[in-house]
Amino acid sequence: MARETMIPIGPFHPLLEEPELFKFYVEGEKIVHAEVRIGWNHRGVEKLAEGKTYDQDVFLVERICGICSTSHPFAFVNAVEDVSGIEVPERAKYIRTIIGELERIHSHLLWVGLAGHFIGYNTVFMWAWKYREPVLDIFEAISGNRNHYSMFKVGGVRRDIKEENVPALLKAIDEVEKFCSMLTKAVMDDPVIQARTKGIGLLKKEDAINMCVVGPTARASGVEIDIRKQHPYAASDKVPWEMIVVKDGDVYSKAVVRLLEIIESVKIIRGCLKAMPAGSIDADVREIGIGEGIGLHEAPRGEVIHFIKANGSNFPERHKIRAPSFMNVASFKKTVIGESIADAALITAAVDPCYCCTERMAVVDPDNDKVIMTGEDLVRLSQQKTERMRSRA
Amino acid sequence: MKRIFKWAIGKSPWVFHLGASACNNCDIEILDTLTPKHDIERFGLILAGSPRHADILIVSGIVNRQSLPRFQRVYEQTPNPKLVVAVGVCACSGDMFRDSYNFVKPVDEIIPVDVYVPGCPPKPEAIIAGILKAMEKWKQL
Amino acid sequence: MFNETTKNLIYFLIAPGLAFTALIGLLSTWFDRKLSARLQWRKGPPWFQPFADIIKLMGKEVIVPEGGAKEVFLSAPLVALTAVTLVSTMLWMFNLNPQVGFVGDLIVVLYLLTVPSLALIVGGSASRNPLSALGASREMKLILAYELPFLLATFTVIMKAGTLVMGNIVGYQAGHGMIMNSASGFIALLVTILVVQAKLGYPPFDIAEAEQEIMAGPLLEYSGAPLGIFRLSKAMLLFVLPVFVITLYLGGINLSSWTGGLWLLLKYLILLLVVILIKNTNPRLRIDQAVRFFWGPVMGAAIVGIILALIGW
Amino acid sequence: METIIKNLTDRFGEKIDCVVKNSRRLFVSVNKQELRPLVEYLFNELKVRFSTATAVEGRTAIEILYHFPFDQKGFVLSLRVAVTEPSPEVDSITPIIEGAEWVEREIHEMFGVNFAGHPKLERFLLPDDWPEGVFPYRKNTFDSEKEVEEKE
Repeated sequence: MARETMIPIGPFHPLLEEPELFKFYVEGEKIVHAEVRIGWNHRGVEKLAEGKTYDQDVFLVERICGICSTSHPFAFVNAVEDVSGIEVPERAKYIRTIIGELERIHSHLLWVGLAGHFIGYNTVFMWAWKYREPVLDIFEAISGNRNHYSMFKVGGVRRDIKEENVPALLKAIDEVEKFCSMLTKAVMDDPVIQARTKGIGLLKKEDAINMCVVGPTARASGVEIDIRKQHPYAASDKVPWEMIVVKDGDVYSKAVVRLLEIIESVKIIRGCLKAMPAGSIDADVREIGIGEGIGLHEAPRGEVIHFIKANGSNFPERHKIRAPSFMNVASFKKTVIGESIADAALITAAVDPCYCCTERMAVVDPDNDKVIMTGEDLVRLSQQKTERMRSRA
Repeated sequence: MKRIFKWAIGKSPWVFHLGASACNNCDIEILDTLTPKHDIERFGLILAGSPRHADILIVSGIVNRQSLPRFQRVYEQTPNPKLVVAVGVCACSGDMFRDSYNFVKPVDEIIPVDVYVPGCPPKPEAIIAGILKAMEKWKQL
Repeated sequence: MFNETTKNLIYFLIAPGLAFTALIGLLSTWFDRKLSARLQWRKGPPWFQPFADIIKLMGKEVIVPEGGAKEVFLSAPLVALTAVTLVSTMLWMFNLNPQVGFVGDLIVVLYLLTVPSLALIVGGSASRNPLSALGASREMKLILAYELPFLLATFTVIMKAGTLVMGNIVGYQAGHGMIMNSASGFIALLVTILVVQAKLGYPPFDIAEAEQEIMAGPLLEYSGAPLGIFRLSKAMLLFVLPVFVITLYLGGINLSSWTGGLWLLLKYLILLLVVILIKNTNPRLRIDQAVRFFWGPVMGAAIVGIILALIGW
Repeated sequence: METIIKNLTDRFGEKIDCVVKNSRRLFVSVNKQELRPLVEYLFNELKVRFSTATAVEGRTAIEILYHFPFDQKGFVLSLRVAVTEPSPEVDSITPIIEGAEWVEREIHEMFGVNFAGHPKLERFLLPDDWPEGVFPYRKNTFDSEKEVEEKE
């Protein structure tokens, strides 16, 4: 058995925006064994949530993740409304779905750009992020901020989309759709991208089911789950669209699923903007009853679930958050082993991990070397550690 | 000779992004500064591959207990003269995660911070302005 | 007392040697970065950017990893720099007055062209760091991949020109027209351009310094002056390799009349454009894909080139 | 929804009691011993997906809720298991559903519930130098950073 060297990627690494540490035990270029050690991002959000009222909680929950910064409030608000069965006015439902879908577009575009960056194709990164700017401009027009839009409130929406700027939004959406379809064609049938992404990081269907993987990662392996279709909420079932499912589950199909979903989201937004009824946008909830509520939402990366236990007071007694990447990243055991180191980064990124959501990540440390240094010296420490590493028979 | 070096470092500061546990919105805005709409390469800034190549450390997010020792190590490895720019309210003051049990201390008690860019997330224009303001410090090197 | 050695020293240090090549090399790096930025709808860096980078790096503090082989670590960049300067001086000397050349100078140039990559490997492994060790091993694999097709392509040129002296090759081309417009010459040119792409470490072959995967590979531990020298030698390589291709394939350099100079500038810019376009239009190949690519199609093309040259096209 | 309740009751009879909260939420409480066969039945026969597990600290005992969304039928079934206070212990469902490994490890680290039969019940995301035995999410421990220092 050749002696394995341990190649750490992270925790402070230009490739990954957030700190996470992948330890790959490689023989030459092939990965034999891999562990992930996260926990750098753990901020104890659930403990903080118990100290805040429902309204303050919306803002805290929004800061869990920057890219999907409306998924968590969406699920949280669904959960609280589920506790005491609050009915949300029609118009607020439409606005909520519009915000959710807009975010899906900007999150998927961001991922396509990053995937291009990972395989060293910076032109795709620049193009994808260039087309993402108009979407952020729409957000700024609607909510005043590029990312943390804080549009949600228990029982409704904080700001209304005024009638007169709907045509402007429709024009902007058409422009975004034109860009995205061009980008989709360019990326999907580029032979070299296919060479780099086809057939690697394969997640078979039964593995996907067994690991309970959610969202595009699951839909890329042929598992049909989409909360918007199966557990309809807000206006997700009032506008015609279809769910994208692809069979073969490698990195390429994960890209295909995300790109086609952008086009679907544009369809939903256009439908909602047209079919939006007038009326109030807030059911001004006075107090929350007693009981338990579960809120589901299809975030760009998969199903977000929030659990609320309310005891009648203004503070949630228990607030449990489970982000989609928490399930998706766990599937790295099935997809990374056996691939080459150059692909490892791409495969782990294929599930579009969002570590700030999943600060509940696992830490696996068989050699119990207690303190791991960072970046530079992590590398040196692991270098000394590889000397000490006993060669596995 | 000093004057030439000061001119040179003012014109080509290389940036290394130090992402302590953030909600990665500031990280996305930092990457946004590289994109065509607000291109920082026209000021000569590039995202360096390792702290060894960097002149400016951009910090985003709060430092939790686990990443504290690693945080200091990366700071020690960046060669002088170096600057630290704290991007986002979390990096500047710890913001709403201050009273979490995993929060240790704000960034400026761990490493000396030169410029604070508040905002959640700060706009790319604000980040670029922050970096350029930080480079003024090199004038009186 | 303007004897021989000082003249050569001046040639080496100033005229076609260090200063001149560095100047042109850095300018072409700027041209490369500006054009790549424009391709991505970005406004690229100002013209003096590469100069500012190098000067800044010279002034920075140098950190050497303890436990690393200190002397080797610091000397590797110098070795790379001297090799590149030597090649550029020799190239210009052979072109300007052919009779200076000696038998087999082409072989010497070929060896010197591989020295910068070797210096990178030595530097990478001297910094005791698994990531740069991995980067160094990738650089080694890359060299093994592109070296043979490179030699085969150059062999076609030697067969056609019938000499090993660079000066005579330029002379042959002056007589019989550029090597490039014969069938085998054209194939050899294509092979050499691909190899130049790999030697420069530009995508799709920038596998050694794959920033995304292994954090700048062998250059990981370098900072300050050594890093600056490595960057400088890479920039000069960007100037030297196209000149090498021009001498072998595109009729060499004759600055007799100003049209010759203009013609040279045009050829150089075209070559630079080709390299940059290849760089921006495709993603990075994996190391095993790159090796298979070089051993497969590129090697085949080189062999076809030789057969054609044998037949005499 | 009704068909599920029907074949659940005739399969497990009195050992479980179902509470229908509304058309899309069904809570089923069961005691510890019955957990594994029930999860086995749900996951393998009904092909349901395991979403996550939540630990809620009541006055007397810690309640663990396993959430199983029925995607085809559009409602969520939550299994409720009560765990007594002194030494909270329940048998793990990771052998049945591999995806549950991390969910249970998190509850173990935050609430101190021990999962019997869990392949790798180790420290999870709290930093290495976190004192053993201090479970941040428990109400009784503390409410801010200061107490942790004293505990060390």
